[in-house]
Amino acid sequence: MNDFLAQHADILISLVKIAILLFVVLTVNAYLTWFERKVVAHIQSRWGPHRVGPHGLLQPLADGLKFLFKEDPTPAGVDKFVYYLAPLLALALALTSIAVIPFGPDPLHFKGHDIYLGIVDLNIGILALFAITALGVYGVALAGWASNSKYPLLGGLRSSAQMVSYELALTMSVVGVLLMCGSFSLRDIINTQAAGHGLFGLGGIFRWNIFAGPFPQILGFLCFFIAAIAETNRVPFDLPEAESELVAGFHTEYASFKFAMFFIAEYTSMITVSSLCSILFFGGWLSPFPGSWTFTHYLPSVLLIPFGLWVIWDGVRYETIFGKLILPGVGFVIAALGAVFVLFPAVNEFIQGPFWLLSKIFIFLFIYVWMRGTLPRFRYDQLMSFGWKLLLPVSLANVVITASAILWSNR
Amino acid sequence: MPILNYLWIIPALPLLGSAINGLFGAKWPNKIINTVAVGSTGLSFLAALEAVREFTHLAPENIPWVQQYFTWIIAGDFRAGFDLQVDQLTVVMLLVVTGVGWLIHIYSTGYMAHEGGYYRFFSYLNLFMFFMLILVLAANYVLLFVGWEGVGLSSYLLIGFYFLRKSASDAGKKAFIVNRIGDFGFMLGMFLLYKSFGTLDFVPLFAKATPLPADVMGHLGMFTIACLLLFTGACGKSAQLPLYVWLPDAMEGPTPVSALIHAATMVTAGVYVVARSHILFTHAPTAMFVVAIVGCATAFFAATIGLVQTDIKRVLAYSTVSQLGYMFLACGVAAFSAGIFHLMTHAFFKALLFLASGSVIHAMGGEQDMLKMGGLSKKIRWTYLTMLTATLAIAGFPPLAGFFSKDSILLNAYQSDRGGRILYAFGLLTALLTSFYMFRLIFLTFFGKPRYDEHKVHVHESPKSMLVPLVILAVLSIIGGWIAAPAFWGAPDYFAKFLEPVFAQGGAGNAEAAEATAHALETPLAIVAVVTALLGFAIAFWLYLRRPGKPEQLAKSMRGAYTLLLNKYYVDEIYAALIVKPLLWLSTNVLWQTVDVRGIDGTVNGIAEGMTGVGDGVRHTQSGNTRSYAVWVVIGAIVIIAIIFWPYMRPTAVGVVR
Amino acid sequence: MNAPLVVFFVLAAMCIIGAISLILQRHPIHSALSLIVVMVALAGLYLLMGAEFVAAVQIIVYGGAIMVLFVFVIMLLNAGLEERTNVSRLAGIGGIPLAIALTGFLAAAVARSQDTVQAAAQTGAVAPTKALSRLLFQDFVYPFELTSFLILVAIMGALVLAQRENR
Amino acid sequence: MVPTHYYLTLSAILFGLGVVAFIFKRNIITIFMSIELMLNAVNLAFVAFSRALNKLDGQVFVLFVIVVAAAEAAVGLGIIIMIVRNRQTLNVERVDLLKL
Repeated sequence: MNDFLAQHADILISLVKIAILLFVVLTVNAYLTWFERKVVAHIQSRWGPHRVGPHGLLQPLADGLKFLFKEDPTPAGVDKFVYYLAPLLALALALTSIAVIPFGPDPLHFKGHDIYLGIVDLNIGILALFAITALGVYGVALAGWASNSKYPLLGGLRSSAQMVSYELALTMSVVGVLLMCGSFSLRDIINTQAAGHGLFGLGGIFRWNIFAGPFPQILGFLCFFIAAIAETNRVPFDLPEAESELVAGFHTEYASFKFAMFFIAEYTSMITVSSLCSILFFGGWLSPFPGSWTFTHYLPSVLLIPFGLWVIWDGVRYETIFGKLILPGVGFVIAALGAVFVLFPAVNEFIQGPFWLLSKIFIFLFIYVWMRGTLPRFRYDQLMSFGWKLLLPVSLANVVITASAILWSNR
Repeated sequence: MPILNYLWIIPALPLLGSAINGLFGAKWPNKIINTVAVGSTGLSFLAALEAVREFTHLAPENIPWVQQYFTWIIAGDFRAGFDLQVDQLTVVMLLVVTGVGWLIHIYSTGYMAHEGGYYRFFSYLNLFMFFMLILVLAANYVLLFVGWEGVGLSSYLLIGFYFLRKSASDAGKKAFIVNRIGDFGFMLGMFLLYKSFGTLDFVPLFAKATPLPADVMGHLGMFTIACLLLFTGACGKSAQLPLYVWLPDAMEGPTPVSALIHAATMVTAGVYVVARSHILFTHAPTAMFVVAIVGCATAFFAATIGLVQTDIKRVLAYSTVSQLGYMFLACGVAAFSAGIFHLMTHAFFKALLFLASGSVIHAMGGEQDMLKMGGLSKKIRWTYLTMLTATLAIAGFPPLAGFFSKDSILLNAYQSDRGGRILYAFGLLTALLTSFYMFRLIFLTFFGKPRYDEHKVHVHESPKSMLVPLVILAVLSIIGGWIAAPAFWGAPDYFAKFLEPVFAQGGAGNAEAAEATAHALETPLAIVAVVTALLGFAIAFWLYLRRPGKPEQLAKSMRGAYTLLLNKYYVDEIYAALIVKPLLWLSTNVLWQTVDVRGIDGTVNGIAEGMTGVGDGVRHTQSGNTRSYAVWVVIGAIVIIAIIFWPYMRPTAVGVVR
Repeated sequence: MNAPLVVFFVLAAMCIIGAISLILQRHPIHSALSLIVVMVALAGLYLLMGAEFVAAVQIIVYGGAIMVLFVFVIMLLNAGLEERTNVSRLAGIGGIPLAIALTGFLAAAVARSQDTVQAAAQTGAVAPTKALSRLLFQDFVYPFELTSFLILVAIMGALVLAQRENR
Repeated sequence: MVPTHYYLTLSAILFGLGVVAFIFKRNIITIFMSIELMLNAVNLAFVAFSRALNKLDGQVFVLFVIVVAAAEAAVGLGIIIMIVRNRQTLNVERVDLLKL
């Protein structure tokens, strides 16, 4: 047994990593729904989920249970195979795309194995990511087609057209970054951002691709982010599932768990896109401060401990008993984490990278939700003309300008 | 020496004028067109004069003066360049062409003033000048042939100038086709020369030819054949028997054209060529004899026809033919300088005659029939005087130009050792006829009582632009011959002297031989000639002024001869019957109906029908069913692969496949 | 039986099965899906051969664009089941043997060519994308530009064909 | 290391299957797909050779082939749409008239 483990340690390790990542991602997805509902609610000056658990914190669990135990009707005259294939495809691809994302710079040392954060580190990582995203269209399109019903079909048509056309802009907008970093591997991209020559020769945040010379990728970032939103069918590009027009678009005919799959797929791809944004343009796990400012390494704990204390205080004065019991515990855990970081410098150093990356991802997720809460939906022709006539040319221009700037800078 | 180095300017100027007028003249007023046309020719005349002036200062070893401008054709060891050459002969031709040409241009501005296509006319005329100058300046047969064909082209264009008139366009075609026959011979001649001498440039060719032995009489050597072929071409161009038929019809063109092309310059090109290649001819006595015979025959023959013609221009046309005959007679008896001399004088008085007749026609409002004229001498005095001068000149009255030239020709003919007497006799007879029909023309036109309706036609003298050239030419045709005059009182003949370097190099011994007996014969022969001329005058006077009814009686009394002459010996009809009809029959029945329709079309249609048959068979494969097409594609792919991998597919190789 | 070989056979099996199902399926969508499987498997094979870039392009362009276009058109035209008409006798009779013959020829050619190709085969190296791009943009730059023209023409052609003539 | 002729054989087989589909499918779109299948088989051969000969030209050619395939798909599908508009059928055996 042991020798088997010894032989195939790497396989085992990656299996374990996959399991952990899966768990984390799914949980995050669940709480992302809670987060979204809360934020949108507050934007619309409502309370949002508030009944299930303190601050509705258990709402995701309830939803999950509902998805699991709800009846699952299959509409008449659907193409069974494709009908079942579609959501699986969507979910599988979405989860796969997470796998190539590295979450931290330096490995954990465990029994002589270097365990990197992140499942695989392909040297064509970004290309692989795009490949997977490209296939992502099928989930939606097939779902729309297989449902054998008109609204889903329209949704499917729209989404396939939309995704194909925005994929171009998506890919093009990244080329600028690739030119500046000269590699497909996400890890290399981040590292070059650490080393690159920053704006005004400044360090830290100014070395991220968004600001760094020879040509700051602000255009590229805007194109990328917009196109990514379109790829993930989010507001304001959520025409495939436009409630007001198509009931629920391509997943109208899907119920319970198959619907959940689409749901999870969507949120997972949101996470993927956010992490891509932060990696490609915002220096991934790099800290915004110059390396010399070591005191900023205490920032995690400085944030966590007060937050934990606030949660405890809030729990103590919470109206329901349940809340009085749970919240202080959660708060204590958070504060304790902060304390640990302070006490053990090695741990603190280790978590710097993940901390920054996750916080950036969190910011982008918040932007997602924010837009969902505020922006109206495009009309279909507007969507198309925007994608083809504005986004694509701008990203192409970005490529050209960047290339010439690079040539000019190292002539 | 500027102009001699830039000889090309002389022909280039008329070409420029022609181009300008032809391209832009359509909208322009006549004044500008005149300026361009007359200006360009005038300038080239001046250039020619300057060239001659410089030529006279040339050292004799530089003569002939050859300028090579660029290589035109180069194939193997054959080179034909755009080379221009000047020697005494060229000088004479150059002066005649440019001078007379210029005068006639001036004349035309008056004559054509009220015609349509004014710019077209002058464009053609200048074009003709260009080609004619190329012809006389050319330093090799190829370039000469270019000019040769070019003048043919322009003459075709100008004869058919009133192309709306069918007769005019027919005449143009006729001229062109008849000339083709001659040109064919000319080309064969050139080929033969190139084959035997390896060059067509005059200087080296003649240099090579001179030392060679001459062909013996009556034996067809290379020289003889080449010369006969060249002479065929000359016959075509210069309207000799049997190819003269186009010239009378050519009178359909405007009168200045008849004057310039069909009297003064182009038709003399044949004579020029024979004179130019005299070295070859002197090596071919047979050919020379033929030339003499043909020339003499033509002279007499044409003169007889001229007797009865009533169309004023036709009379002149036949007279031209007969005068050309004289020139060839001269060449035939190796009196080239005499021939060229007559060429020059003839250019003067014949051009004058035509222009004057043109003036008459102008005055009569387009009437050409002499029987409808008469008594014009008072009304158009200047025309009358000038025309009278020309007539006296051509009839050979001393001391006018024609007297000297014709006289020297007759003298040389008389002296020539082969059938000289007969040639002389015919020449004399022709002279008689000539003076007769010329005076007949004068009397019919200018004397007697008017035979036209005075009220319809109001006769009027022509404008200055027409009269001035007439006067100038009249003066020329009076004094034109005097440069040869001294021969009478034993002094050397200047003209012959001038041309001697050209013709002496042929080693034409009879030139010196003539000198001896010349003086003995000179006077008596001259007297005989004058008497003949007077006789002709007397007959004409008697018939047409004293007894106006007489000619009809004569015509009645010898009707056969009269009608024969009136219909020009039925030559055209004979040609039509002997050549044209068979050709037509051949091409219609054999070439068209059999070869083309049955043979070629049959083949083509047969192929087409075969294809149709095949198509009917194969059509069924095109079922329109895409899947079947797919199968066909696959079959094709298999075939291709099989071919490519054939070496691998050989049974020997199969063993290796595992 | 080393690992690459195993992977190869798995992927090859995927390819062949996909191709066969492309033939057997009666509904265009299913055929399209089978073709997508084939393409993905091929991309895997390219990866196995170390042609990462080509593999990625294979999936992005073929999988993500071309096949999407197919699916899109199928959905747009709402294509139904394929009707098995048999108008073309030629295809009915000659089809199978011809295809087999063709495959046989090719396979035979390959088998014959193996020992020659085999020699070099051992040095099969991983293709660095940089080298590929260098080749593409230096040695093959004119063909590359020509393909861009081709694309342009194709776009215009597609527009002309697909637009409804508004009369 | 997988011997090259494995790849080549596989590509030959795929090509053959493509031909079979090309002949036996009646649906225009499917026939088109079978053409794409053949193209892919050829690409496989290209890549295999480029690996075997250790030269990248093969891969460049694959890229070109893919581009051409994309262009072809755009135009071809446009044509198919036209056909369906005019004939209301996707079955090639029903589209055997030059004009309606």
